[in-house]
Amino acid sequence: MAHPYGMAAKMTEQQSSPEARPEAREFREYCRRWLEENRPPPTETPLPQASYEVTYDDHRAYLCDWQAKCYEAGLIATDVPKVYGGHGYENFQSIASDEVRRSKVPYFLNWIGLGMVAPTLLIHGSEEQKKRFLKPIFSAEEIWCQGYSEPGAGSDLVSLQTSAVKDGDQWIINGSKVWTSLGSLASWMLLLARNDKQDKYNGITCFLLPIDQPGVTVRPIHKMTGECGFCEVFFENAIIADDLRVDDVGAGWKVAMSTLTSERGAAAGVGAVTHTESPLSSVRELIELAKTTKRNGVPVWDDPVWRDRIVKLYIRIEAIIQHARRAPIEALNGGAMRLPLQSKVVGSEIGQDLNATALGVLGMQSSLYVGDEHAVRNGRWPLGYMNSYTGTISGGSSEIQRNILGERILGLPKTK
Amino acid sequence: MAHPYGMAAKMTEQQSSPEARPEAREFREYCRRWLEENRPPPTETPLPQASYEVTYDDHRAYLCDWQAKCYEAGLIATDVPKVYGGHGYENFQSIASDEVRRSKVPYFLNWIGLGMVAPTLLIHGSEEQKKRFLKPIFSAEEIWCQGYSEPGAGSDLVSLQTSAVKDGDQWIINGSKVWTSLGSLASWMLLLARNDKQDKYNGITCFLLPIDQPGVTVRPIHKMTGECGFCEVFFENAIIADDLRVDDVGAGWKVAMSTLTSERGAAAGVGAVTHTESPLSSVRELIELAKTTKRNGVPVWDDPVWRDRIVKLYIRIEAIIQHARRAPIEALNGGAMRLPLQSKVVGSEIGQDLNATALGVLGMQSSLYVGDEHAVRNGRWPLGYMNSYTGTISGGSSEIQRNILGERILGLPKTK
Amino acid sequence: MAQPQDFGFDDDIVMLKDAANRFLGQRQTLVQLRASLKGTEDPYRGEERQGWYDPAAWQEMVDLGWAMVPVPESAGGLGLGLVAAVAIQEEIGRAACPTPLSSTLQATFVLKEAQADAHLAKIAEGSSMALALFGEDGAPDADSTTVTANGNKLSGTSSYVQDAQKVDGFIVAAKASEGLGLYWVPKESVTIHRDRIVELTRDQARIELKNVEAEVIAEPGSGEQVMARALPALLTLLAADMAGAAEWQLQTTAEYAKLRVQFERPIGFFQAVKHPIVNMMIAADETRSLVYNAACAYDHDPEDALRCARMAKASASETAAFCSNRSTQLHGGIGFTWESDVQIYHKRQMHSQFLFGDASWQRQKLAELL
Amino acid sequence: MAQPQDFGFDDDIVMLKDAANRFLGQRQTLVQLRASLKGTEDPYRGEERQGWYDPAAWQEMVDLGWAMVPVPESAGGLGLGLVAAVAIQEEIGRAACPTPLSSTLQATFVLKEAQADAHLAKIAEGSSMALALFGEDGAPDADSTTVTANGNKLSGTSSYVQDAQKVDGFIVAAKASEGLGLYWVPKESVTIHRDRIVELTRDQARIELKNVEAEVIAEPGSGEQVMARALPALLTLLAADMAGAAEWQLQTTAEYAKLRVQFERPIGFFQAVKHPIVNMMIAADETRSLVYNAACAYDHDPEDALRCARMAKASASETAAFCSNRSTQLHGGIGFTWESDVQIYHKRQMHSQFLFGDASWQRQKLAELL
Repeated sequence: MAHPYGMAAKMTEQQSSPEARPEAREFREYCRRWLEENRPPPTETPLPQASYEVTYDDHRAYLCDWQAKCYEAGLIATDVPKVYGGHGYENFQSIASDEVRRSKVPYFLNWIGLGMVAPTLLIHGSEEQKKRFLKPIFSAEEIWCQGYSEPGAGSDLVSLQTSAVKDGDQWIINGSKVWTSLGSLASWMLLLARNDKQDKYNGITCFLLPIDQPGVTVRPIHKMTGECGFCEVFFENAIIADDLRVDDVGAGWKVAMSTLTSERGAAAGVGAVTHTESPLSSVRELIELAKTTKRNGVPVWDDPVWRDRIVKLYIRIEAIIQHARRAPIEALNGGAMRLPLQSKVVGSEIGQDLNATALGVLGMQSSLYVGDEHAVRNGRWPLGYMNSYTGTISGGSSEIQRNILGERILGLPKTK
Repeated sequence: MAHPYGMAAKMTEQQSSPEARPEAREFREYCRRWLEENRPPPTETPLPQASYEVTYDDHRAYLCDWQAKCYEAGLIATDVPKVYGGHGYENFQSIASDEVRRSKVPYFLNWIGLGMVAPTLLIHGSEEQKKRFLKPIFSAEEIWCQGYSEPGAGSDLVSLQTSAVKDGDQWIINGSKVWTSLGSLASWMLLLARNDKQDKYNGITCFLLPIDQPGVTVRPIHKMTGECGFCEVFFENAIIADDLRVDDVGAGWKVAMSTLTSERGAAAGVGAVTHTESPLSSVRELIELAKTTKRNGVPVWDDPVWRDRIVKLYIRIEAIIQHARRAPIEALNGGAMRLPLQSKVVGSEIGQDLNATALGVLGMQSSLYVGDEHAVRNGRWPLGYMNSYTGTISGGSSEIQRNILGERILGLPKTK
Repeated sequence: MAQPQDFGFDDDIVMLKDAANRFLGQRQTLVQLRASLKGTEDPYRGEERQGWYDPAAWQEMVDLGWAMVPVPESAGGLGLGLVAAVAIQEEIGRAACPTPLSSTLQATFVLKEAQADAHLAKIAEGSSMALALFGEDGAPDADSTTVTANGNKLSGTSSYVQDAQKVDGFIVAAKASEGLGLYWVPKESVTIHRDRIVELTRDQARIELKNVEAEVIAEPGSGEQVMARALPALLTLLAADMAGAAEWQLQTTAEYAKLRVQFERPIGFFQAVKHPIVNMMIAADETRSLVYNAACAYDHDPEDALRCARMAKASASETAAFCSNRSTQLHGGIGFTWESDVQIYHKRQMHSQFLFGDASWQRQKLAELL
Repeated sequence: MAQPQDFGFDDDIVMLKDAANRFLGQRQTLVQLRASLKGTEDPYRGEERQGWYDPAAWQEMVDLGWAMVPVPESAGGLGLGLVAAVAIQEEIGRAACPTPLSSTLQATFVLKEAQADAHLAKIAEGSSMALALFGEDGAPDADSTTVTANGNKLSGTSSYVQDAQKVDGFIVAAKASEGLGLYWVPKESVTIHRDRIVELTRDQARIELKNVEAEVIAEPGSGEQVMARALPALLTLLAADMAGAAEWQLQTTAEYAKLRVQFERPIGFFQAVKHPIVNMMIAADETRSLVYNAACAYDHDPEDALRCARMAKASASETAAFCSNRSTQLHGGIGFTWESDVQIYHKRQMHSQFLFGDASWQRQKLAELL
């Protein structure tokens, strides 16, 4: 259950705006056309709502295939230098990602690789690491997961206990990780482990861990939805060669923070697209649902109390869309990070409210779940409601986010 | 701006219930009749909504008169032993107070005396103090105020700095108090002062301070309503004889807590009635307001969104009324203090919401204030809205109340 | 009409409530429920889920006399009324216990209002039954039914029937030309189409009736009135269940906040955790007080019963939504896992929230009474 | 229609906004306002309160060209549109400044939609005016007016007129047999009945017209359309004022939380204080983004202007209520005193909340567009 970075990406979705450069206009046109022409047929069983919920092998095969195609077409790693397997454009990635979201094609499975590992390697990786690992990330040949959270270290990440002990030119890893999205599909893990128990912040090192080895056991965890959306990973004398260490020994916390707090790097850097539903499309769907759901022959939309609640959401979602427009304007944004740092907590809470409201619109019909022939959109709304807690809990819970906002943006004293 | 103890009293208002004892039935009948026959004529300018908001001399004279009459009639100090000026009944006070509230006669001005000073003296006072001070409290011959809060010690009461230095058989007081309700009308103050700077909790002593002396200056503070509802009080070598000390030197914190946390003692003990509007009567008035306020010819009550909001309040207020019924039932109350300790935070927040909702019902009409000929009920709703912050801030803010509830009732770790 | 100040919770009922609490605590039904769910977790590829319950526990409940608690003495019951039934239902909710007793208690009050002593007697003897009232759109009115009656023959489909796989028979609302009637049909004469639902502690189904022979409980035309009189009891029972579940959510979250350490403190130290838990308590308590009041009103002041019951269910629905949300959020990742009981209560509360109408529905109907 | 990505906030407008911020900051109008309030505090026994403002500051604003900012060039103005006007109004709100400019900016957009160049020219030259639109019930529609027009003669009373004591004349909505018309009347020809209001930074009055000679701005029958086109601008200006005030409430409360020490910590350390302040920021930011969007839509995409403006005012009203409530609560007793500026903003926001319709009114009207 790593942070759904797609949320941040969703929040920055913008209205179509006139392109400044003609070559940008042309590139957008190209993306649009390519996506139209290459839209893949639907899967047999429907894909989950977001890429971090994928667990089945057939979905995996289908999505890897799709990602590889999009990479070949230049929609992924668009702005990455060619020497690392990228396409070498400048400022085209956001156009490509925009179009991917807009066209409602499937998302990209290797979102942790694209959203976190690649940006991390581009900043902190050695030349060899970049050349070895980036291309298979882009093409989805190698799926990545992330090993940050531990049973005792959720919100309080820095208290992680998984140990890394140097032994010649390799490291011995013991401990465990939890809430590992894609854990059962991944062959590599971006790992944080503790090399020094005495030094809380400077005793953590970042590694690239090969999962297919005897010392690593992956156990899927079922979510409340019943899906197995994430895993526990246990290390018993797992081994990592020292050249798979990222940056210096003890630099792990710095490495992790530079990815976690860099919106650009993490969310949009090389084209991670984890959702193809936007908040705006969701609220439009909700309005449609209220107009078509009838009780005693009367549409729920005609009930002013429900309508008021839905319109409240509609307004807040429009505000988020306008945030994205306002954020780059220095004179209006109240500081560079003020709006971006709000996006996760606001987006995830509105998303939860939106799904809860949909259940209210459905009334008793909301009880019908995936697989029920009478379920509205095969149980999409109760499923979405339950999965919405991923957004408010993981990747820094709403509580932690509010601490960060109060402290970093408003300068209030640190709670801890 | 001391704690409006009336709130707690309001919360315990109960539906008429069959009296167990015939003499109780008879006493209730007597109270009801007496109040009907002796209802005083209205004042020239209307009384404020609650007794802790009284500041004018004509109101003072009128209310002292009224309290004296009620005391004579046995509605005050009903259960207090005759030797201390009481009427010597048993368990009749709650009946008398019930009837006072029900009959919508004026409240009692000397509410701090009745609600706090008298209970404190009955528990902690010397025999002489009881005989000297109780009767004039009951009869309103001497008005009391309370000196607990200081500019630097609001929520954090124990950090109070006003000093008390022993000098022979008297004490010299220096410092200041703030948010002193009735400060400009009172002749006595129940004072907490620090006799020992080293010992935070055991360095505080409780005194009975005569206000009319050169060392005491009282300065009224205007509230946001414009009323001067409370005062600052400054001590410059003010003098208190040692026999006006309550309980032991250093026992002040203990004394204060025993009154502050004893619901029975503080709220209902000797018949403090600070409001004659109950939440139930307020919400009924709000419903009536919504039914009679029209916009474009349509009553606001016919707007389902407003109706829903009002009915929400109606339900919560009914819950509070039922709390009072449930609280004494051991098998259902979840512990003796669980419901009583909720009453202040819940009551004051619902009261605030109720007043805010009334402003919404009034729309632009809510702008019209006291003295405007078109103002609904002479500005009662905006006045009530603003004064509602007394309830959520003073006497332990809602934030402090939630700490107390979490720690004392649910056993959560102490925040401080 | 004068109501007892203690809500009618006399010593006998308090003892009954304590006994129910102990019994349900000891049975640990959820442990058994989990065994039955093994392999069914995945909503796309898991095995079919059944409406599991513990038949032995149900038999014990019958032996303990719980089913006959609100059955009138004239029909061989204890005649203890809604206050007593609510005492049991609150404990069932607290235990999130899958049991036909929930539906059977509801059915009892419908039968009681219909003065259907013969069927009440069956309940007193251990028979179970559920209500089949709603049409496909799930509107919370008995007259949303799309089942039709032709003489004693019923045809059509009744939707959102609770505990359908657990009970021996159904009380079906059906429309005849004279108006709404209520009927009893045995399990055997209907086809049960199990719904695939989110909730794990109840089962739900559409029951299909094809010209089925039925026994009349309320004559066509009298069904509306019977249901109107029974509705306060149904709402109150449901609200009691939700109040019990909310108390579990509160206590469990508070306990977790004392144990779970982050930033070198039990998380309950932090006001961002402490204050929401206090708000859960405030919400749960409001609901409980309104539930006891509603039960007492039904037993002692029927004129006021509907007003009180709508308040209880409105409050219960708000409380259920809030406590479910906060219990999951404050448990962090753990509460979001299948393994945690937090999700079981969350789903039960989501389900109960909408049964017989959600909070805003109740408030809308309540407004008509003010 | 294509909207500029930067909301139309070009460098000139950004400079204008900065200049307004500095100017209003230096004037410290609230210090002067307080002097005018001396002795009027007590609502029962205080002296009469007047609609004070600083005429010198107003003259300076005129000299700086603020009044002519949105006046079309054809009428001698700068023709900068709503985005620029909103930039100024947001700063007025942040300063809670009593000034006839607020009403005059509103009037400008009504005149602009009526193409009343002669009156616009007066504004460009420094004349001030206010809108007189509403009937006694304060329904937020121009056709709630109870003033009637008989030819060029107006009779009746217009309620809830803002800044009435500060302006030189009024734009009055009046009903003639052909429909709604808009008229200009000079201050001298009406009787101003000052309302006693809660708000301290505005004055409000009923203006009484007795067969008053008026100049036609929009012919009878065309008034509805003019008002419909102007409404998005009026809502957006108001929302901008509220966004500015909310930002003040946010910053002031955050600063207080850093300085005020309780329990040996600045209170901003405690999440019970920190998190609500963050929620104030979240609310204030949503409103601001919607305000800029609404202003830009009015200038560049009039078809969408009403939808955007209703969103802005709905959000502003919610934000104003929330930030006012939290700013007073988190300031503890201090924010509740007359001496604190917190109460001045609280009252200004309460007042703005309901002007031209509150949040739920806006949402109701917005729903019709979805």
